[in-house]
Amino acid sequence: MRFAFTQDQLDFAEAVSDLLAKECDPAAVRVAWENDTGRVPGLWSRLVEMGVVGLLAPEGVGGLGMGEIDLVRIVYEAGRAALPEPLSTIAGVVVPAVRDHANTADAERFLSDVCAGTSTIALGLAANPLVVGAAGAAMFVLEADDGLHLVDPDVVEITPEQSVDGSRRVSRVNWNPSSATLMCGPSGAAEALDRAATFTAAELCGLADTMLTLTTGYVAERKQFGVPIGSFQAIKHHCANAMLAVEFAKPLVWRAAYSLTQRDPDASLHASMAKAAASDAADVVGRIAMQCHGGIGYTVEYDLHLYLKRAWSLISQDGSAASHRRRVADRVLG
Amino acid sequence: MRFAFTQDQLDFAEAVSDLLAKECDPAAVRVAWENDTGRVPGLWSRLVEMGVVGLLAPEGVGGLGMGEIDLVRIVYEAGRAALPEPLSTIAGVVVPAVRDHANTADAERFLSDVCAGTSTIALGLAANPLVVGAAGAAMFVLEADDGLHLVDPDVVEITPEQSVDGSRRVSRVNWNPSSATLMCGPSGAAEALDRAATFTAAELCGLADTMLTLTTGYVAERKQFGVPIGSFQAIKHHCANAMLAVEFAKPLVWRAAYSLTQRDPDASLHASMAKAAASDAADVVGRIAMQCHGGIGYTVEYDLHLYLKRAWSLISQDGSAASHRRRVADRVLG
Amino acid sequence: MDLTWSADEDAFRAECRAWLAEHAPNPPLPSGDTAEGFALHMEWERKLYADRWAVVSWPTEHGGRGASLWEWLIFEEEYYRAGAPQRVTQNGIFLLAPSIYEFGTQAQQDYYLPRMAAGEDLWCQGWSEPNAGSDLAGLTSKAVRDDEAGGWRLHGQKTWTTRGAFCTHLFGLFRTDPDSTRHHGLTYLLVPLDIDGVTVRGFGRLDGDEGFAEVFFDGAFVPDGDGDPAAGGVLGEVNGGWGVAMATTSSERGLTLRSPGRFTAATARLVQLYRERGGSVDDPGVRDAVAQAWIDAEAYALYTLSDVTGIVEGRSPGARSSLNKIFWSELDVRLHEAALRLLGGESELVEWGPDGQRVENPWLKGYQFSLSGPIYAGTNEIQRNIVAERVLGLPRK
Amino acid sequence: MDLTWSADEDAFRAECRAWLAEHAPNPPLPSGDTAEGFALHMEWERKLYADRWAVVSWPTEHGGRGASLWEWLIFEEEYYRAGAPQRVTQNGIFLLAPSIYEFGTQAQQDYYLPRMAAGEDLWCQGWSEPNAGSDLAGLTSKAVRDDEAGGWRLHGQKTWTTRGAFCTHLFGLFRTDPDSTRHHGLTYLLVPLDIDGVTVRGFGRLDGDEGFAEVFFDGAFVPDGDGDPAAGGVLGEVNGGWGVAMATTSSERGLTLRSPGRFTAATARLVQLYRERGGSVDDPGVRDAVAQAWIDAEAYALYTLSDVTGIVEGRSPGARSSLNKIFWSELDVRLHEAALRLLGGESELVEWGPDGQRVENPWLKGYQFSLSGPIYAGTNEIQRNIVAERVLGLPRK
Repeated sequence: MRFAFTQDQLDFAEAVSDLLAKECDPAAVRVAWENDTGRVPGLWSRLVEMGVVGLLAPEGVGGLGMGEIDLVRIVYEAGRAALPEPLSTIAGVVVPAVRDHANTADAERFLSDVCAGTSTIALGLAANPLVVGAAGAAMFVLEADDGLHLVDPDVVEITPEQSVDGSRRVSRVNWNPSSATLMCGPSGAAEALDRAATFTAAELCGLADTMLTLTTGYVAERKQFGVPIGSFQAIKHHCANAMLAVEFAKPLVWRAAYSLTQRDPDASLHASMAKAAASDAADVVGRIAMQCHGGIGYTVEYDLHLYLKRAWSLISQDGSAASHRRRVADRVLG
Repeated sequence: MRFAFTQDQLDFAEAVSDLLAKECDPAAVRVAWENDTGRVPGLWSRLVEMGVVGLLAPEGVGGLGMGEIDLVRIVYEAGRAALPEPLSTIAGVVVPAVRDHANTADAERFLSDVCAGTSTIALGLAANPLVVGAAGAAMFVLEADDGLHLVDPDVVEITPEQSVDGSRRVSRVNWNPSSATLMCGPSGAAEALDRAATFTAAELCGLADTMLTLTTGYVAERKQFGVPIGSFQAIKHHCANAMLAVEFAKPLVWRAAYSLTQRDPDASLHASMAKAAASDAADVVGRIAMQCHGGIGYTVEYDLHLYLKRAWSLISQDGSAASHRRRVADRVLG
Repeated sequence: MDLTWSADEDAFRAECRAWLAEHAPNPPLPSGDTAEGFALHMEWERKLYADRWAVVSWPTEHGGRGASLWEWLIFEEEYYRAGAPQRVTQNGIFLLAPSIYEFGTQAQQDYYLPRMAAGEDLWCQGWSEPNAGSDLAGLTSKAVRDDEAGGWRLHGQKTWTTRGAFCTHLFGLFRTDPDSTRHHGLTYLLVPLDIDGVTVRGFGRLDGDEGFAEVFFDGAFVPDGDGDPAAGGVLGEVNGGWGVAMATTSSERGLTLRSPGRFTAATARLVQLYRERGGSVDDPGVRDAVAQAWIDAEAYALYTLSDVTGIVEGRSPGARSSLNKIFWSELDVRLHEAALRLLGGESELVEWGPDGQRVENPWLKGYQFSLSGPIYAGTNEIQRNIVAERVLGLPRK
Repeated sequence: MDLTWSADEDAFRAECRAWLAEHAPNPPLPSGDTAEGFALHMEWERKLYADRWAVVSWPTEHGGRGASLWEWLIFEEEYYRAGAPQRVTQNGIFLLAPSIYEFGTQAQQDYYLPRMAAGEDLWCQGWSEPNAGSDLAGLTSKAVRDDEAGGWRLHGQKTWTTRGAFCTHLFGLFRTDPDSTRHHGLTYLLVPLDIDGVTVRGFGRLDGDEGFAEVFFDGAFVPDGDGDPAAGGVLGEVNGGWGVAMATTSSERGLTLRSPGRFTAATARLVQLYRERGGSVDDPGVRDAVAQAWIDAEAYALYTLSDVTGIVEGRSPGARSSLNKIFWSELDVRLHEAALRLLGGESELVEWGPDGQRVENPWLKGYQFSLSGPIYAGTNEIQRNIVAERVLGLPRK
């Protein structure tokens, strides 16, 4: 029994964190809000070089052949930086879905490209009305009633929409499922949702941590009535409540990733618990962060909103807290 | 438009409040916890004399012929004192049910007795698994699927149970409905539940107010760290939250009583809103009162528990907050 | 207790409703906190004024109808029910005007109030400063005496000035006694924004609008105010600004701005949204949340009726108005949260609605706006302190 | 990361489970916080001791099994799963024993620990006083030096002493330096309750049990403690009691008492209750509340695994253990609230259950007990201060 990351996992995550501290600071995220792609120029290839993107892909196609538990701490770091790249979707969901379910030729071709960073694949799960990064995707993994399909962009009609998070380029997609594109059945789709929920939960924990860090930093500095506002008990308790929410969400998220790695029969239940807790934590922390910042948090010149709006988007992505609690209830309560 | 009690109503309530301050102080309530009846010796006849018990009964049988809006502020005072008498049940529910639905002879006979204080009638609504004051009741008003029945004690099997509130003498009752005892149909029963919910809500507001008063008094006196604990912002905010809950429940309760008086078509909806808000308020205030009192609140030597345990009992009596919000949802949301 | 309206009040409501049905913009105007939106809103404000709906509770000589508080409530209820535009003139009408009525000279009243009602002068508030937010008494912007010119030279900076970039005038507090601290030695000044030495810089708000401004003062001159009001001047007494501001602030915190119609109308729309989407969203608790929001809005409306009854009968709510502010602001957040749950994965969309009827997503926009409620006009932390100390009598220290 | 148990650990679990299945009282014992219940509980404690289950993590020479922290977790999980009785010896075993291990002399360890394990000595804690609750450093009970007798004369009063009326010994803090204030000049004393000058008065608790006591000291004598431990004495250094107590307190606040098995077992019973009653109770939200409680208990269990991993590897949770205390105590309230919602109108019943199987209503009793969780061992308000100040680094003043 050991419930902690290995030193290797922590080192890998720290290396990614160091990269993001340099290449994905708030100024870089602001660039992604304004540019054509919603992404940070050059950053994806750095992540590809580090092996992060192909972490779950077999070594034979240029991946690292590692597991979800190795990736989850890295995705958490991506959340902390509000990384505006489709990391959790591609590395966490698309790669294992193609790896496990595409035919050998497709798998080899698409995974090689993804691991080499030469193309991306967009993901459309039934739980989400919107697809992120549809424009420019080389392929789509799309869910229909009969399972996951691997779909060519030529036959996907894309209608762009605008998200509150300027770096999220979301679209509605329209397409016609056919047996020719079917990659796997509903169980494969359910597994994809479990992975999506788990990695989105990890991102949300990272976002929550950064919002809390911004908040504790601000309230320790900001003075009113002659003292730092962080010395007021109401502010202290807000911050403690924020920490409580996120610190008790994280173990559920790490466990969900572990269960995916282990192909635990309860992996789906664990993913739902993780997403429910992380969505709630990010919501609570975001509310508290806004309140403790006062007016400054309500401006776009201050950085808080970059993390807050990402969190708002991800809170309902891949299933809301309520929907995942319903799944837990169905499983546990019958 | 005028949303306030009349001076007459306030004067009447104040007179009752004065009586209860003398005759129903915590020491008197403690007597009721320990004695055979769960009631304060002699107090019922004082309330009868004041006309409170027969307030809704016609003048012809010794009542005052007044309305629910006249009674509700008095029941609130009963709540403030944790009055261990079946006031809201008899004066608020049984009297109007018998008045409106019993045959003339029964109505005259039973109401005269009740108004004279010579007998009580116990109430068993389908919403409640327990009946208060069954032992010694001269008659029962009991709900079955087909409506309200006026039932003789001889044919009611009574199984006493023990409530957390020592002055509540609750029982399960077993009886067989027959057409001979039927007093009114389901709509009369529904009206009885609306009245019960409204007056219980008023009691809960009174209980909540007393718990808040005890709390603000205690925290202003109790010193820790060299200052009154009421000077700590966390305690201040607890108390403010308690007040918020009860102050925004009260208008709903007063309005529910008004609507009953007016026979407003929305009276049932209003009763549900009142009970939902008052149950939640009493719950919140009780929790806060316990927390702010610390250890002293956890003893039976201190008075808080007298009010707290009554509140716990009434929170689910005549429908929980959740069940009444469900009724509101069914009505408003379709 | 009497929860019925008189025949006159019913007639007044019918008149409001008919006028709004005919004139309220449909589709709704875009946000008034952008330059383009603001211009459209000003058209609407002029239309309101022309038909004497701009300031119903003011005397007729200032452009109003002399409406009672009850009629004002009715007007507000109908206004929100009609989905009519947010009032971009509200800071002047609801925050400044009560202080002008209470503290202004006759000349100030006669000059400012009709122009305000007509939308000729547009007022923003200058309370907050970079280091004086919740701690309003910590402000440092100063007005230095210029005896020769008979007035004051302003220096310093105000911020979080809503719609400051579009307004023509600012009202605010400035330190006139250089030796004073806290709430002493402050003066309430009325300042045209087009005079020399004033610079206004708009900046972006959370919801994407540019509705905030910083206002910099670098020696701008304001006369004493006993001459032509057009040049601005002092409202009330020199060094007596705190009292004037508190009157305004309590007006803001209290009843006036947060008419219950805003929340009953919002929950009515929430109920509609639930009927459209509640059956398809995977959220077993959202039905309860919508019912709760609906109950809360009713509670707030009734609480307000009770407050208005008290005011009409001479009982001021006093510090209890802090309860009011906490309740409406947190209700507003909860009701928008319920709406976002109903929107589910579409809640993040900036534009939303059926094809061909896309509008700025009112629930996302409203949610973002609602988050400012527990902060502005005295944070809810401070309001809870006020309830505890001034209403419940807990010790300050 | 490895969330599997070793073969040895599985075997240990099997041994626990088999023993508990055979011996755990069924029906459950009545509360141990009444005189009759306490006697029954002591029988159970002796049975535990006889088969070496009383103190599994202690060394074998003191009556334990030298179990690892992981094995201790397993034991606790099985203990709660079996619905075995609350440990009336817990204040000694979990609060005092860690301090004796850390600060006691060899003679004290050899004397007290085996007797404690065997239930021969029953310890209650003497922290709180009428005017020193949350503010433990404000205590005034004093121990006056008696050089002649070589010890201390005790004066003052302790209160909220759980099961004080049934215990044989008390451990607590007394002021030994009369000129000291706050946490200076206090000494941690071990006091037999049967000596002259000690009076114990039991008083009633919220839930109807008489489990609290006041303990009055009127010149009772305790020696220095370097002689025969049977007479009581000083634990640790004179005037160094605060450090000893804090070690004990952090042990109470931290992991030891609140084993996750308590909450996972309780939520398992809650799930069972939901299956029995969830379909008939008119409460659309209770299903969600039960699921949430279940998730929270899982989160707490995992959080504890993470803590234990850290402790085993030499990383102490430190002030973060306050997070732990807040979470389990509020989870405990929420899970019992969900249960009371399922009981609906029967939640007020002191006895409850199907005919012929009436027991003390575990959910009502448990709810009342849960309300003490956010209060004792440092109120959750103080725990939140600790999190904010010591973990998040916010300024104290």
